[in-house]
Amino acid sequence: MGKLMTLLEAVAPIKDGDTILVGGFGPMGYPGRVMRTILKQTELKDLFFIANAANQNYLPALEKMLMTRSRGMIATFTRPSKAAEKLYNEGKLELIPQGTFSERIRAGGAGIPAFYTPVGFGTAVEEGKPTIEIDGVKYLMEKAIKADVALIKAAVVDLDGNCFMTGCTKNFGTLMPAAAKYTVVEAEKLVKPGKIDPELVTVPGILIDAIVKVGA
Amino acid sequence: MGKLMTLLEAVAPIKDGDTILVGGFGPMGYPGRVMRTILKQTELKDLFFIANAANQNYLPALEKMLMTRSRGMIATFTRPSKAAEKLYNEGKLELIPQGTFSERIRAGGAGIPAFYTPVGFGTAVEEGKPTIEIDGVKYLMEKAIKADVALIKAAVVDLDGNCFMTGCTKNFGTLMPAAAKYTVVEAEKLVKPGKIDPELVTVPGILIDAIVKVGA
Amino acid sequence: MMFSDGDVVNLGIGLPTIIPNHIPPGLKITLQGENGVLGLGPAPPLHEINKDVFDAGGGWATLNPGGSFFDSAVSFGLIRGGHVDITVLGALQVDKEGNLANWMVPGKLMAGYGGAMDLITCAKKVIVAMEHTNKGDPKIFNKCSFPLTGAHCVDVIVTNMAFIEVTPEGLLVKEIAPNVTVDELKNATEADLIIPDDVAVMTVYE
Amino acid sequence: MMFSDGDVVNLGIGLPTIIPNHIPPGLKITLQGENGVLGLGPAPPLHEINKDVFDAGGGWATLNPGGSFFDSAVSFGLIRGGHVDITVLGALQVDKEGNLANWMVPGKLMAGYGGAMDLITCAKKVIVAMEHTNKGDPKIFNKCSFPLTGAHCVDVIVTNMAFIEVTPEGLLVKEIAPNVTVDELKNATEADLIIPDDVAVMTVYE
Repeated sequence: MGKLMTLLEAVAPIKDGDTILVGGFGPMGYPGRVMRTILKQTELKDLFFIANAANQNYLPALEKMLMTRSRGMIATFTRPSKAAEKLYNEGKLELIPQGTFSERIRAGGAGIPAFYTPVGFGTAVEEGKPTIEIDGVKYLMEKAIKADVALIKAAVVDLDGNCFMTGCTKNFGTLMPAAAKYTVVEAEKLVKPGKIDPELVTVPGILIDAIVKVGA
Repeated sequence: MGKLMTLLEAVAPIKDGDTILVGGFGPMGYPGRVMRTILKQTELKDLFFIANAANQNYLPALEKMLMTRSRGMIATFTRPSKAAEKLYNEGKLELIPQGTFSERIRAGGAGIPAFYTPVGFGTAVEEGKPTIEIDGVKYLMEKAIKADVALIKAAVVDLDGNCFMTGCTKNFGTLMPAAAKYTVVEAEKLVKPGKIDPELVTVPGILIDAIVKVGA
Repeated sequence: MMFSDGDVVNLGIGLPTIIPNHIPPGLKITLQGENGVLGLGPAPPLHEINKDVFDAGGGWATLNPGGSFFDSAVSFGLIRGGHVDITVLGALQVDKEGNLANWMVPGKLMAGYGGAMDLITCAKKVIVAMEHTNKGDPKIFNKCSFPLTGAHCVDVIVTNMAFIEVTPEGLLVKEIAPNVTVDELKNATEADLIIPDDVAVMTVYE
Repeated sequence: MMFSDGDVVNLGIGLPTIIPNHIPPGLKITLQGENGVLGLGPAPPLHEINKDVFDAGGGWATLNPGGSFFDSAVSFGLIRGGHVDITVLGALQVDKEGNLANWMVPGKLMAGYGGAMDLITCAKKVIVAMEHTNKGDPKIFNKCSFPLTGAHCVDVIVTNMAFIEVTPEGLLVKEIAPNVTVDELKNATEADLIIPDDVAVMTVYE
């Protein structure tokens, strides 16, 4: 079977309780159609979302699922989001710096279980984390993020799953497929293998499981 | 002053004792002209080289400097290289796995002082390194590599220093400039800023200090 | 001016985002957006928007010749690796030790860190650019009361009233805005200020 | 055949590099080169060489449609992250515990690890492909004597004489080459071998 499928087919392997990486910097690179499909056409619950931001204006499907069908979230920015505030007050929102967020996901995909960073000392981010001193500087240990599912969006996708994310839409979507067991990409444009310049492939097709065509 | 300069001007800031990252996978991406300039037109000594490979056939300038003007080397593969064998026998060659080599250089450029990897257990690579167990698996701690100088090569370079390395010539050259204080790039082709597709820039110009035009 | 030729500069959301439209001609700085771009140019006219080119505040942007795009791991690699010279960002509170709070007001507002925490920890110079007060209430304190975004990180505070350096001795006022008196500045500031007798008048750029 | 549809395969230097020229049509595997490429195709005719496309042994290669290029950090991220299904590589010595030695002969030869150590630690399946002996001297031992490249990593040993699986019980011979007797195989192997009475004859592909 090829990787091209309908929205419903693409989200079918997702299970209750799954951990889900969601691409996008605000609405740019955010897989809105797939997220709406999960919200409106599935009963999935207890989902754990890992996304750069929650935002009730720009990311409404995520907001609704965070409010009623989520057991928690990792994010870097959550404004405005009533759902994120609710999760935070319930101790279910892990807020982390965006560079640490990016690097933890990259590490998850690249077989690095943990790394050290200077970011977070003197703040809530430091709490409970092992530290190390190297050449007189203190660093926090941060662990890799891995997930069951990654949902991303790309400007151009070929039938093998190779993705080209244009301009600033790369952000986190390029990092997430390697860190997930199952990845769905929304393709704004679909082409045959070989039609994307090999120098422009931002995610290789071997990391993509399902392609849905959504239009620009 | 612009970044475009002569070979002699480009190597002038290099000092005795410097640690030097050298790009290239074998001869591909290896800055041979800059290396020959250092060998033939400077008296630089006590250099420490960090390069994927030593090879007396394909990388002769490196071989000669390793033999007489080097205080040591980090490499992943050294065949055939009499100079590397000599350094090894003197305890001055650190042989490491290529993935660890790449990741240590990336870490050096990306502000990550150390990370964990599963690679190297049960071998000489393990010796003397801190270990950690995460989710039942043991990992080695590896430290970032930083250097005084990076010498790399690119197919196309613009006058701001933006580099496009084509095909398989990216290898280590894309990672080295961020890990070095001073970077020289050999440009096979030189263009004006804006003439490289912004999607194809493999090293941003802010990391490049000197450009030398060498022809293809 | 706060920038030197060749600087790589990251501009935070809010007041700092107006800076690209006010860079003196001839000064060559490179603007980085942590959302994955180097070489940001001024905002485009509405009919020339490219939906894939935007700044870290989500505003439409342009790319200067020699600019480039990359993903967030590369972007924060540049930031964490110390390759961004200057970051300019807003604050809810800043204090005389250079502590910065800009991610939450307990019980009222929660925004999160975004890229600010990485930037203020790793950029070579951290400049806070903000209104001097929040509708009259001070924002510069002897000690921040809100949860910190970063400890001992701020180098310079620029407001509509003054240009202030964070020094080991405390907050040193280097310039005061032309229409502001020393007493007005003190009244609008909770923190102790060191104000030299010959404090300069702030240069205002268009 | 050792490969399944969809597998991502990395081929080491030496004997394994001839494999791309012998993949059965219809089998869709993706060849990875740790030098920064996915989708390697067969070697090009001499007049069609692209000097920027080569395999990890430095041999000229081609790129299949749907292939891509990347740097070594990305390449080994794919390898270390477990995204390469199978690695096929040569060996100087291999033993019944699945230990592999291929980077040095003490006092004689030093080659180094290259990408082999990452590949054998992180690929889902590790296949050693080599001549069964070194000019008559065994290469398969009960215990490697050369410094190891990896401990307990080899899953399968394929030679010109046999197809052998490394199992918890020891080296299980699954197939013997058509022209080789059980005694010849035993004589060419230092390690103890488990050879079932009904051991199959090895299928030889063109």
